[in-house]
Amino acid sequence: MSAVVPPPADPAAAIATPATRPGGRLFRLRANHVRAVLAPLVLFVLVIWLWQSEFFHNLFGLETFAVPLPDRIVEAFGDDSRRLREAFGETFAPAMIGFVGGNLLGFGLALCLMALPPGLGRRGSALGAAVAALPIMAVAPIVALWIESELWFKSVTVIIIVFPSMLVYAYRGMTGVDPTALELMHSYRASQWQVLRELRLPHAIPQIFTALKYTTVLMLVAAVICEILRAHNGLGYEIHDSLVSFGTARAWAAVVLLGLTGIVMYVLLLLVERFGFPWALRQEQS
Amino acid sequence: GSSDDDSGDESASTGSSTTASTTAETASAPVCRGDDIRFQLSFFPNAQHTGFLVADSRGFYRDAGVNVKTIPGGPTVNPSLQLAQGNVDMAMMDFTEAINAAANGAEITWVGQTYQSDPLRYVSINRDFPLAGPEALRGAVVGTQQVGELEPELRGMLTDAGLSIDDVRIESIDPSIETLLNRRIDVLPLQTFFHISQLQEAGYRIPGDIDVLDPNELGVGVAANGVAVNNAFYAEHRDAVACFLAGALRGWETAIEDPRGVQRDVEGAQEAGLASPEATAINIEQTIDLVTRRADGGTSEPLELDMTYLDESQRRLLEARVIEESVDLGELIDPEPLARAKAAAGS
Amino acid sequence: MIDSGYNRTREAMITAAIVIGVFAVWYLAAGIVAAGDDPLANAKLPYPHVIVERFFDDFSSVMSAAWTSLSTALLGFALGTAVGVVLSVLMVQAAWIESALMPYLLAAQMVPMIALVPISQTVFKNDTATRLFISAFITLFSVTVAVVRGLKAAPPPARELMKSYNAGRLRTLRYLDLPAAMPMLFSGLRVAAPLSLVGSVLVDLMGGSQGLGYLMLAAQTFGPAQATLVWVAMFVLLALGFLLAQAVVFAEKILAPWQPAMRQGSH
Amino acid sequence: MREAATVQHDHSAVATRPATVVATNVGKVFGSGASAVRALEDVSFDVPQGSFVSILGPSGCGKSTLLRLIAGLQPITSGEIAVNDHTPDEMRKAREFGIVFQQPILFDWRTVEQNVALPLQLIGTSKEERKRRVGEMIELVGLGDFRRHRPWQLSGGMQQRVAIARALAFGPRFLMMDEPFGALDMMTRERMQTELLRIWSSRPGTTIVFITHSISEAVLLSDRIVVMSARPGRVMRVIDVDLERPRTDEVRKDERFIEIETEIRDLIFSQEHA
Amino acid sequence: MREAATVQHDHSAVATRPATVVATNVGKVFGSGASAVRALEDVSFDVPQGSFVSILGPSGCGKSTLLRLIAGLQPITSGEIAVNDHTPDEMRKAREFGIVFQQPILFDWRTVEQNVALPLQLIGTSKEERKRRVGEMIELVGLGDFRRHRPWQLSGGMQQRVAIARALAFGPRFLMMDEPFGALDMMTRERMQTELLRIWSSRPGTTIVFITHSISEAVLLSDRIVVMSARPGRVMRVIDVDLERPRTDEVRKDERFIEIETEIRDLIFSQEHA
Ligand SMILES: Nc1ncnc2c1ncn2[C@@H]1O[C@H](COP(=O)(O)OP(=O)(O)OP(=O)(O)O)[C@@H](O)[C@H]1O
Ligand SMILES: Nc1ncnc2c1ncn2[C@@H]1O[C@H](COP(=O)(O)OP(=O)(O)OP(=O)(O)O)[C@@H](O)[C@H]1O
Ligand SMILES: Cc1ncc(C[n+]2csc(CCO)c2C)c(N)n1
Ligand SMILES: [Mg+2]
Ligand SMILES: [Mg+2]
Repeated sequence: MSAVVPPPADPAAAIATPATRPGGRLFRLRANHVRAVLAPLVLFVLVIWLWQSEFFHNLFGLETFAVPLPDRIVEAFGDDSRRLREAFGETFAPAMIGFVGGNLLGFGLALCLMALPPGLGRRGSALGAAVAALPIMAVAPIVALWIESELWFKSVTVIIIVFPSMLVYAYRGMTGVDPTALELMHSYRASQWQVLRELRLPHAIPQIFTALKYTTVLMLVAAVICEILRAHNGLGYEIHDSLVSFGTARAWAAVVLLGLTGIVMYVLLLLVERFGFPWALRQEQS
Repeated sequence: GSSDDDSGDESASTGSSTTASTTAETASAPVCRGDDIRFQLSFFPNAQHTGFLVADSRGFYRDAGVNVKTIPGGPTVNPSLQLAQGNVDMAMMDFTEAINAAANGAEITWVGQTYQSDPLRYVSINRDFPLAGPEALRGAVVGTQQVGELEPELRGMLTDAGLSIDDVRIESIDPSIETLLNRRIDVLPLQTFFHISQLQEAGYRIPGDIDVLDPNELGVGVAANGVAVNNAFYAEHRDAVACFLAGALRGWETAIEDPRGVQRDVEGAQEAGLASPEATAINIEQTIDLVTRRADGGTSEPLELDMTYLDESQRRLLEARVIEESVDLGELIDPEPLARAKAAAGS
Repeated sequence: MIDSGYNRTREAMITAAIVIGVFAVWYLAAGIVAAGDDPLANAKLPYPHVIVERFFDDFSSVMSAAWTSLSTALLGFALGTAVGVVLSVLMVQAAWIESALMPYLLAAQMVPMIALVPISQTVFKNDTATRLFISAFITLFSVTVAVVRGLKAAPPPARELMKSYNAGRLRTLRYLDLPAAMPMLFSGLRVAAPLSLVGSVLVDLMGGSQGLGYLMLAAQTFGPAQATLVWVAMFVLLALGFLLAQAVVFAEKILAPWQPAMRQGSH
Repeated sequence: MREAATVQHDHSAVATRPATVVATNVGKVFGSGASAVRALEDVSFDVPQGSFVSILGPSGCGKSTLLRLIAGLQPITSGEIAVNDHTPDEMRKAREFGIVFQQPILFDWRTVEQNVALPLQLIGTSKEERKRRVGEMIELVGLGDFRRHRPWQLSGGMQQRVAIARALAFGPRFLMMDEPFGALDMMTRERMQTELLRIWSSRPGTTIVFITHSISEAVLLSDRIVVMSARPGRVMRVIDVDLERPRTDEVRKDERFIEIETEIRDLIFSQEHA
Repeated sequence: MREAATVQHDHSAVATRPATVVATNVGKVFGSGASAVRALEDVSFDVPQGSFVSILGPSGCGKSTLLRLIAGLQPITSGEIAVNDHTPDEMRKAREFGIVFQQPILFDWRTVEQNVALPLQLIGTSKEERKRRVGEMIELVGLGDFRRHRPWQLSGGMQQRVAIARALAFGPRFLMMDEPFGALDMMTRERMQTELLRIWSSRPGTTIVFITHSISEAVLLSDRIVVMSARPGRVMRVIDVDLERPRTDEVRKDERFIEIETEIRDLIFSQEHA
C-alpha cells in the first residue's frame, strides 16, 4: 500500500523563498519594532523638554519647589547617589520578596479554591479580592506590631497587598477553560494535577501574566507606603523625608528611580511572556 | 516675605526680646466682610488645635468677618507644602517646617506662635533606662518622630551631656506610642498635648512610672506650633489674616478661661470615639499650658510672637543642621496682623 | 458527572465548616496573645467579640464613614474603569502607542500619594475633582492592564471574519474585541472594585475629614486604646470590598454569561 | 439528490463568460527560515462571472489559504489576484465577499439569531429587514427551534449551518464557502445543496467559490472545478463541467457526469503514485 | 478504496459476540424548563466486543451526545449504559476510552508532536516508547513534516489528523470517533480508513464506536450500524453488516453492500417525508 497522503515535500521546497517584494514581511516587522522602541523615546524627550521649559508648570500652575525641573532631579541623583542606591536596596529587597511570596500565596490559594465546589470557589475568590480593599495604611501598622525586622515587616505587608490580584486572575484563568478540552482530559482520566499542568495552567498564562504585571506596581507602592508609615528606611522614607524638608528634587529622584524599576520589571515580564509563551500572544500571522 | 511690612521689621531683625504686642497700640483694626480662608490644621483635629476649633464652632471667625474652612491634616498631609503651593491659604505647622520651607523658596509668612514652649518630652518606661539626666541616654535606643535630621532637642541634650550621636542608637518612628509600649525602643520623644493621656490610659502613672527629660528645663527647646499664611493670599487679604487671628485669639482666650467649658468644642471636631473625655481633658490642659507658659517659666498671651524664642530656635536648628543657612526672620515673620487683631479685640 | 456531586447542602456545610474553623483559630490565637502580659494585645489581635462590640458602640460614626468611603469609591471606580477602557482601546490600536504610553502609566502609578495629592490639588484647584482623580487613578491601572490584554484575546480567525465584512476598527472593537475582552475585563474589575475603596480611603486621608480611611488612620495615631476601632474599620472595609467584588460577579453573570466558567455545572 | 436544482440559471458555456476572479502565478509562503511552509505556488486560474467554481484537493494543499487570498484576508507572497479588475482588498472593503470559513467561528456572546444578524448589522440593514432575512435564513438551515440558543448548545453540524445562514443572509456578490457541508449528514447536505443552488439562481450575478472534498458534490454543483495538488499547492487541472442545468439527481447517472467524476478521481489518484 | 483492509480480523457473526457496550432506554435532556432540549430518548442498542459499530443520523440527532454518555463524560438523564458491566465513569477512570471529538481540540501550547504525546504522557509511558509511538502515528497521518508546528499553523484537515493520531497513539480498548474523517479529502480519507482498520486488527479486542455521515463509509467499515432519527434522537434501526472481511474496494460493488446502503438510504429519506 503506497502513501495516499502527499509524499513528503522535497526538502528544498521547505526552505523559505525570499519575499519577492522588497517591502515584504521582514521589513514590516522591523519597522514595527523600530517604532515600538522609538515612540516612547521620542515622547520621553518631548516630555522632558516640556517639563524643563516649565511648560507643565505654567499650564498647571505648579511651583518648582513642588515639582522640580528635570535638571535638578538629575543633580539630586548625582548628589545623593550613594544614599539613593542604599535606599533602593532597602526597598527593592522586601518588594521582591513580597512579589514572589504574594504571587505564590495567591496562586496557592487559587489552587485551594479550585478544590472547592465552583459556587464556593467563586465566592472565595471574591473574598480574596476583598482583601485588596484593605488599604496598605491599615495593614502596615498592624503587621509592624508583630514583626520587628524592617525587612520582614515590609515583605509581609507587600505579600498581603499582592496576593489577592494573583488569586483572582489565576482562579479565573484556570476555571475558564473550554469544557470540551476538559472532557478530553477526563477521557484520559487525567488526575487533577495533570489537568492543572497540561490544561488549566497553560490556559491561564495570559491572566497570570496580567496579574504579574499588575503586582509589579503593587509591590513597589506597598513597600514605599510601609516606609512612609512605619519603617524608616528605603526610597519611601527618602521621599517622605525630602518632601517634609522641602527637598523635593531628591524626592523626585527617588520617584524616578521607582518608576524606572517598575518599567524594567514590566518589560522583563513582557519579554518572558513573549519568548517563553509565544503561543499565548499569537497575533494574526500573515 | 512681607516686604511691604514696616512695623515688624525692626523688632524682628534686632533679635531683642521685644514681642509683637509692643506694636499693638499703633496698629489699626482690620475690616473684613466675609473673606474666605482655607485653614489647614497640622494634624487630625485634636486638643492641640483647641483655640482654633473653639473659634470655629462658636462662630468667632464669623464674628471677626472671615469665613474660615478648617481642613484636617494627618500623617500624609504636609501643611508647609500645601501652604507653599497655595492649596490652602493659612496653615498650622511647626516653626521648624516653616523655616525649612522658607529656606527652600516657599513664599509664606509666619504670623502667630501657638506654643510658647517646647511640647516635646523624652520618656522612658523601661526600668533598664532610668532617665535621671541626659547622661543616661548613653547606649539607649532612642526614637525620633521627626523625619529628616535629628530633633535639635536630642542633639542639644547629647551635647550637654558630653555625648555624641554615636553613643545612642536612633530609630525613626511614627507619631504613636505603640513602639514604646511594644518595648522596641528605650526612649521616646512624646508630645505633652497628645501622648501623656495615652500613657495614662495604658496604665502608667505620670510622673512615677515614667522618667522624663524636659528640653525646656535643659535649655534645648525649640519653637513648635504656629500659624503661617501664603504670601500671595496675604498680599490680597491683609485684613482677612488679621481678622482670622482676631477670631483665633478669642478662641484661645475662651479656652484658657474655661478649659472644661471648651471640651465639647474639641470633641465635636475630633472624630467621635477617638479619645475618651478624660484623655481630651488632659490634652486640653496640656495644650493650654504650652500656649500660655514660656520656656523660661514666664507667662505669655496666646499666639504671641516671642522673637527671642524664635531667634534662639533658629540658632538651634542651624546647630543641629536641620537647616543649612539662616533665614531672615524679619522676612519670614510678620507681627503686624497679630497686632491688628489685638487692636480689633481692644476696640 | 465530572466535577459534579456537589450540591447546595454540601456547599453550605463546607462554608459553615470554614467559617467555624476561622473563628476557632482566631479565638485561640487571640487568647494566646491576651494571655501574655502585652499592653498591646488588643491592638495586635483583639477577640472577635471585642471588635463587634466596638462596632456597635461607634455604630453611627462607623456607618457614616463607610458610606462616605463607598460613595467616593463607586464614583472613582466608574471613572477609573471608563478611562481605563478608553486608554486600553487606544493602546491596542498600534504596538507603538502601547509602548509609548505604558511606561508613563506605570511610572505614574509609582508616584506616592503623598507627593501626588498636593500636586493634583494644585492642578485641579477643586476638592471634589481631586478626590475623584485620586480614586479613579488607583483603579485605572488594574483595569488598563487587564483590558489591554483582553483586547488581544480574540482568536485570529474571528478577526478574519470581521475583516471579511470590512467591519473597520470601531466595529470590530464593538462586535468582537470588546466582547472577547470581557473575561479579562471582569478579572480586572474584580481586582479594581475593592481597590477603588483603597483609592477612596486614600482620598479620605488627604484632606477629607470623614471616611473609613480617616477613621482608621486617626484611630491609629490616637493611641493603642483606639486599636479596636482600626480593626472595626478594617473589617467594614473587608465587607465592603467583598460586596463590591460580589457585585462585579453579579454584573458579569448578567453582562457576560456566555463564558465557559459560567455555564451550568462547569467549574 | 432528490429534488435538487430544479431552478433556472444562466448556463451559457462557462468559458465564454467574462472572468471575475483572475489568479495569476499566485504564491504564498507562511513563516520564514527553516520552518517556512510554501502553501501555494504558481497558482493560476480564473472564475467566470456568475459561475459556480469548486476547488478540490488533498488536505493541506492550500485551498483555505487560496480562499483567504481571494477574499483579501491575507497578503499574497507572489503573483497577483484580480477580482473584477480590483485588488482583493478593495473588493473586501466594498463588502463583496460572504465567507463560510472551515470552522464555524460563531460568537459565544451572541445567540444563533444574533450571529446570523451580525453582517446585516455591520452593513446597517434596517431592523425589520434584518429580522425578516435572519428568520428566513434560520428556517432555511433548519434551526427554527434554536434561534435563541447559544453556539455551544448546538451540535457541530448545527453550528456549521449557522455559519452558512450568516453568509447567505448577507447577500454578497461573491460567496466563498470552505467545506460548508462537511459536518452535515447526507440528507441535510442534499437539502442545503438544493437551497444553495436556489439562492444562487435567485440572485443573478452571484459568483460562488466552493471548497469541497466530495468529487460528486463538486461535479453536481459546479460550472468549473479547480483540482489542486499538495506541497506546495499547485493547480493540477481546471475542468469545465458542461452538464446542463438545472441538474436533478438523475444527472448522477449521466454518462458525462461519470466521465468527469472518473477523470478527477484518476487525476487525484495519479498523484498517489507520483 | 484502493487496497483497503487487506488485514485479518475476527469476523465471526457480530450478533454472536458478547456485548460490551449496552445502552438501555437512554435519555438525555439539556437545560430545563421551556428551553430544555431532549437530545436523546429511549435509546437502546449494544456494541459487541471487539466490533466496529457506526452511528449514522441527521445533524443534531444526538450522536455526539451519545458518544459522550458512553465515554462517561456527561451524566445520563434516564436509562442506563453499561460498558463491560461497569458504569461508563468507571471505565473512563480505567482509561479504556480513546476519543476523537468532532472538533480537534488541540492545545496551542503544544506542538503537533507534543499534542499527540499528551495521553501517553498522562498515562506515564516511558520516554522512548512515547517517542517511538508518537513518531509512528504522526507518519501514519502524514504529518511528518509538521511535527514541530503549532496547531494554528495547520489546515483544518491536518488538525483533525493530529487528533486522530492522538487517539490512536494511546492504544485504548475503546476507540470513540466522532466524524474523524469529516474534514479530509477522499484520498486521505481512504488512506485513513485503511490505517484505522489495520490498527484495529492489530489490536484484537479493540472496540470502535464511529460516528459518520457517509453511509458507504459506515457500511464499508462496520460490523453494525445504528441509524438514528432526530428530535428527540432515537434509534431507528440497528443493522448488522454481514459482509466478509477483509473488505477490499471491490466490496462496494458487492450486491449485499449495495443492498445495505440502499436500505439505510431509504430509511433515512423515509424520515424526510415523515
Ligand atoms: N497561519 C499559518 N501559519 C503557518 N502555516 C500555515 C498557516 N495557515 C496554513 N498554513 C499551512 O499552509 C498549508 C495550506 O493550508 P490550508 O489551510 O490552506 O490547507 P487546506 O487545503 O485548506 O487543507 P484542509 O483541506 O485540510 O483544510 C498547510 O501546510 C498549513 O500547514
Ligand atoms: N451543552 C449543550 N447544551 C444544550 N444543548 C446541547 C448541548 N450539547 C448538545 N445539545 C443539543 O443536543 C442535541 C444533540 O446534539 P449532538 O451534538 O449530540 O448532535 P449530533 O448528532 O452530534 O449532531 P452533528 O451531526 O451536527 O454533530 C442538539 O439539539 C443540541 O442542540
Ligand atoms: C499629635 C501630633 N503628632 C505629631 C505631629 C507632628 N506631625 C504632624 S504630621 C506628621 C507626619 C509628617 O507629616 C507629624 C510628625 C502633630 N502635629 N501632632
Ligand atoms: Mg482548509
Ligand atoms: Mg456531533
